[in-house]
Amino acid sequence: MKIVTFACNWCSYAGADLAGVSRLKYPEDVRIVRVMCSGMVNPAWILRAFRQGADGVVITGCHPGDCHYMVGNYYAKKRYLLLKELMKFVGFEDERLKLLWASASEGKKFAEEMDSFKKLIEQLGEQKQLRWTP
Amino acid sequence: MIYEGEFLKDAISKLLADGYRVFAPSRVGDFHVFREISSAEEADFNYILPRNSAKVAVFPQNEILIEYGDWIERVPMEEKRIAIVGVRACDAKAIKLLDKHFLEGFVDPYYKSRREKLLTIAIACNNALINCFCQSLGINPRKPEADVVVSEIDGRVFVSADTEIGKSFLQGFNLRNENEEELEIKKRFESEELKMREIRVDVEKLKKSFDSPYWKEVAINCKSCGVCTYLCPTCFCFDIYDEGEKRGVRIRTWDSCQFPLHTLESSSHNPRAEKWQRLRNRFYDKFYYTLRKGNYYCVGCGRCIDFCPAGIDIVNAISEVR
Amino acid sequence: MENPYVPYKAQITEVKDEVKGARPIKTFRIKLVDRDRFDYKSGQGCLVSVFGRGESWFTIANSPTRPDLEFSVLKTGKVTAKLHEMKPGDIVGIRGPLGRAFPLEDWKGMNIVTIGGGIGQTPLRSIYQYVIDKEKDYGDLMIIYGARTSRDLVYKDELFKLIEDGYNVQLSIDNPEKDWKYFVGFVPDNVKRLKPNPKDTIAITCGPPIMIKITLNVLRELGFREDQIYTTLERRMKCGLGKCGKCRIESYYVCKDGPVFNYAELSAMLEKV
Amino acid sequence: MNEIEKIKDALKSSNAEKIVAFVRKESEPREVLKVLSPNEVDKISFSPLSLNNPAKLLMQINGKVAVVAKGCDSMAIRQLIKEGKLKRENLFIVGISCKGVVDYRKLAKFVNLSEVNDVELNGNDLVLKLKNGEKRIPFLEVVDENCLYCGHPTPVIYDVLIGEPREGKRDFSDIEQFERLSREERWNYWISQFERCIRCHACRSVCPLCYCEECMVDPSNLAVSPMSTPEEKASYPRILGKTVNARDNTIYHLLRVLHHAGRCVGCGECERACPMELPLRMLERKLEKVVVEIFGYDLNEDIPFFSKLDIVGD
Repeated sequence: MKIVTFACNWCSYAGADLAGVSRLKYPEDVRIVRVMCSGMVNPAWILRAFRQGADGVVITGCHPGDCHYMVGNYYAKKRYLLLKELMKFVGFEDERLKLLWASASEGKKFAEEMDSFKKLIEQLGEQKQLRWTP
Repeated sequence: MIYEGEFLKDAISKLLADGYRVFAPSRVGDFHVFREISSAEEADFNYILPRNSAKVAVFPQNEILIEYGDWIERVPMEEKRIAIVGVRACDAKAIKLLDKHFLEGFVDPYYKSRREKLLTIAIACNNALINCFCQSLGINPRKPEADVVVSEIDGRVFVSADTEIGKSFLQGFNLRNENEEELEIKKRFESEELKMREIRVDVEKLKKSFDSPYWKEVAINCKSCGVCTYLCPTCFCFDIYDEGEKRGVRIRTWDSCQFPLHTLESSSHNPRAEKWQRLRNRFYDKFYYTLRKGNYYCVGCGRCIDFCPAGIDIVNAISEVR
Repeated sequence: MENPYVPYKAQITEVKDEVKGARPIKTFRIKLVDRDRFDYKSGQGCLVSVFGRGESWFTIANSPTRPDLEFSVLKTGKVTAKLHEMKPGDIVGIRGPLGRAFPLEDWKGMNIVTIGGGIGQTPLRSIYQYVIDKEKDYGDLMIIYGARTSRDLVYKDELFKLIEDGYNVQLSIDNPEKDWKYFVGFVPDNVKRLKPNPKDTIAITCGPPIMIKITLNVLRELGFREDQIYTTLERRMKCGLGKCGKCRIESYYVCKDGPVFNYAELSAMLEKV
Repeated sequence: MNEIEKIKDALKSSNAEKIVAFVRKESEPREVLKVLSPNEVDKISFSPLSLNNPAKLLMQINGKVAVVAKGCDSMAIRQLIKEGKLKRENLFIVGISCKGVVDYRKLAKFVNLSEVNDVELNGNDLVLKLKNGEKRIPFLEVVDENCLYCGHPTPVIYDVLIGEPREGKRDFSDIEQFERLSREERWNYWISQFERCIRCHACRSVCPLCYCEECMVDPSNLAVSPMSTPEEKASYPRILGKTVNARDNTIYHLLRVLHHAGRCVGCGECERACPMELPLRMLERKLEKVVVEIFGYDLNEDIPFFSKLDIVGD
């Protein structure tokens, strides 16, 4: 399983860090890409991740109202919803895309959510719909 | 010779049984596309011109040149024989022109591996489409240049073969010789011209009008998309790039001279940065530059006119050059 | 039949920093691994491939009379950035030699003037090395070369050595610098000042497009005929075999029918370059 | 005075330096957009074959332009004004209350196009003036499917309006019907459509809203300048290559459509341009449905969809 997580520098990355420091285990399949803000996560990257063989993609960001750049996570949510709806429409397994608000202090929540997301992805199995093969 | 029955369908069944990869027009919605088929039922010959050209069989839109890891691991080559069934005179001529490009000078081994095992079965045209203009380019739509030629005249199926590979393929079929009346019918059929558009190419005028503002006028509505080049049976430009950082494949894909990225250099210099330059390049490429190879690189299929979203018309543009 | 799309395996044996800074240039010495070096002529190029990044065209920077292959690479994009990270021992792919060379055989007995600017010195280096190695066959050699600043000059050490050895090397930089003993100004101005004699002389120029353009005018004022002036063109290239159509100018493919053109050929084209 | 004369009169009164309007092609019954000078105004034509959207052409022209715009065209012009790509004061818009346009490909099934001299809408019928005689076809049989869902048949922005204003509608019934299919059916449907795509990028190139110099789906960066650093060029993200297969094509179309959220004006140029006849408007309409139903945004609002921060969906 490969789960790509885009984590915002200010909240979620720190949250993931906290989970690590507190020795809370979260699945090692989760690969974190640190971004400055969830608002900069381009839907193209998400599709690219699926194309390159990711089984699940998580966008994590600060809770609404807490964004370091004021409104970045609102943009993130808009893009997420649009992409998710479109994916659903073309019949892609849209459960593989998840948006998670996690603050710097929510290491536990981060670990738990990742755990349950991984379980969900395992149920769905390998992502084959968009994976690129020559 | 005359065949009793549906020659094309029977030919496909035989080709598939002989282990050929068969490309034939197949129906999608309201139109036809050339694609690889796995049974004779998938093919449908109730068409005049498929949307895409038959070049997909010899020059696929993407193909792997090299598979690599740390170093080259495999160089795939086409091993099966290929057959194109139901090609029209224009597309058949286009394959001859592509041969010139890919097999003269450096020989393109990927193209060659498909081409040398290729069998083409063509159909003579009974009708022309609104934007057909092959006759004015010296192509006889009723006498295609192919290995096997099929003409359906008044319910009779005439089959003939001009090449060795075509003749040996026909040996597997039950054909009878034409009687004198039928020979006469066929002769008349082949000499009759179809009613279609005409293009007037004046090479001297083209040479003089290269810097004319005319081209800007023609291109004003051009969208710089790739419809004309991707549907064109003689366009051969391609791009090569690597997919996969540590392990992957070097791929060749079609490219279009209408895309601004086609010629963009890393230094940001772009020799054809403006769309009118690119469109002019395409027109001159078809009717002027390629003359040095001895041919116009246009076969008059009219696809670029039919499907240009901006309504740019190569026949008008070339005929009315000033 | 050999597949011209499949590169030879080659190894980098030496990397030399020519220019540092934001637009660095490095010279790579490359040796083929499984076979001897192929024959090539000055002016020809190779496609250097780095699997995973792609291929780029480079003109061979040394003369066929010298050992191995040398390429000078300006860091500009995906392939060159990766090449700049590479060290001696690393493996690259080489396809070549490709393209039309300078007709050096036809120039026997003639005087040679090379006029270069910036990284454009690369093909000219191959020529002057060749002419130096076969001194008896050629007349006088004049090397005119300039860059923006003294730090941007490539093959500095070699050129200074040539000056010491008494060759006619004329260097220039665009703006005055401390300790600069040579000409200050643009390359075409240097040509104007030096006034090479057009009689039995071949001028080869290579550099940024604007420099080539002005130099051509200067040379023609000095009395050079169009067929006495040679240049090399640069285009985006992919296949190097005259197939992919990217480097096409009219019916010429720069990779196959070029990169060397004489000015008479260029001015006969409709599309001005 | 008939419609075409009214259009000509309006254009003459505009004092514009250039006119963007339709001109009939000679060899086939098709109308193409042309840029004309004011004294060429008599060349123009307008009929149910005036399909294309002139908004993209307007962006290329400097100075005062008069343009003939249908409902959807005016939507595109308004959107481009909203996005700072066009200036209202440079435009003279002859708005036409549109009854729908013909689908050229559907028409070709009814009649040999080379026989057609002229077309005209008469009541519910399309009247074809043939070389010999006349032919009537129910307009509904040849109308562009996109027009059946038209939300803005009357121009939303104009200087002169020609024709009676018409009501638009908001109808997502086809989308809802498609949504009721199972996931597998939906996926199979779209894959069978996308595998046909040849990635000629016509859908992107004709879209009046796809005006970016640099496009996400291109494998390298068009917007390089001599000042771009080597690192910048080397690290340009390549989302998609040029490979054409059903999956890559899916990504391409999703990506393309996503950029039109809350912007798509519904002119249907993408679908019209597609040589492989992909149902591209369906994706755009789905997105419109999301924008309307989940975000409660209305295309007529002055604030662009993405700038509106008080709406974030559920």
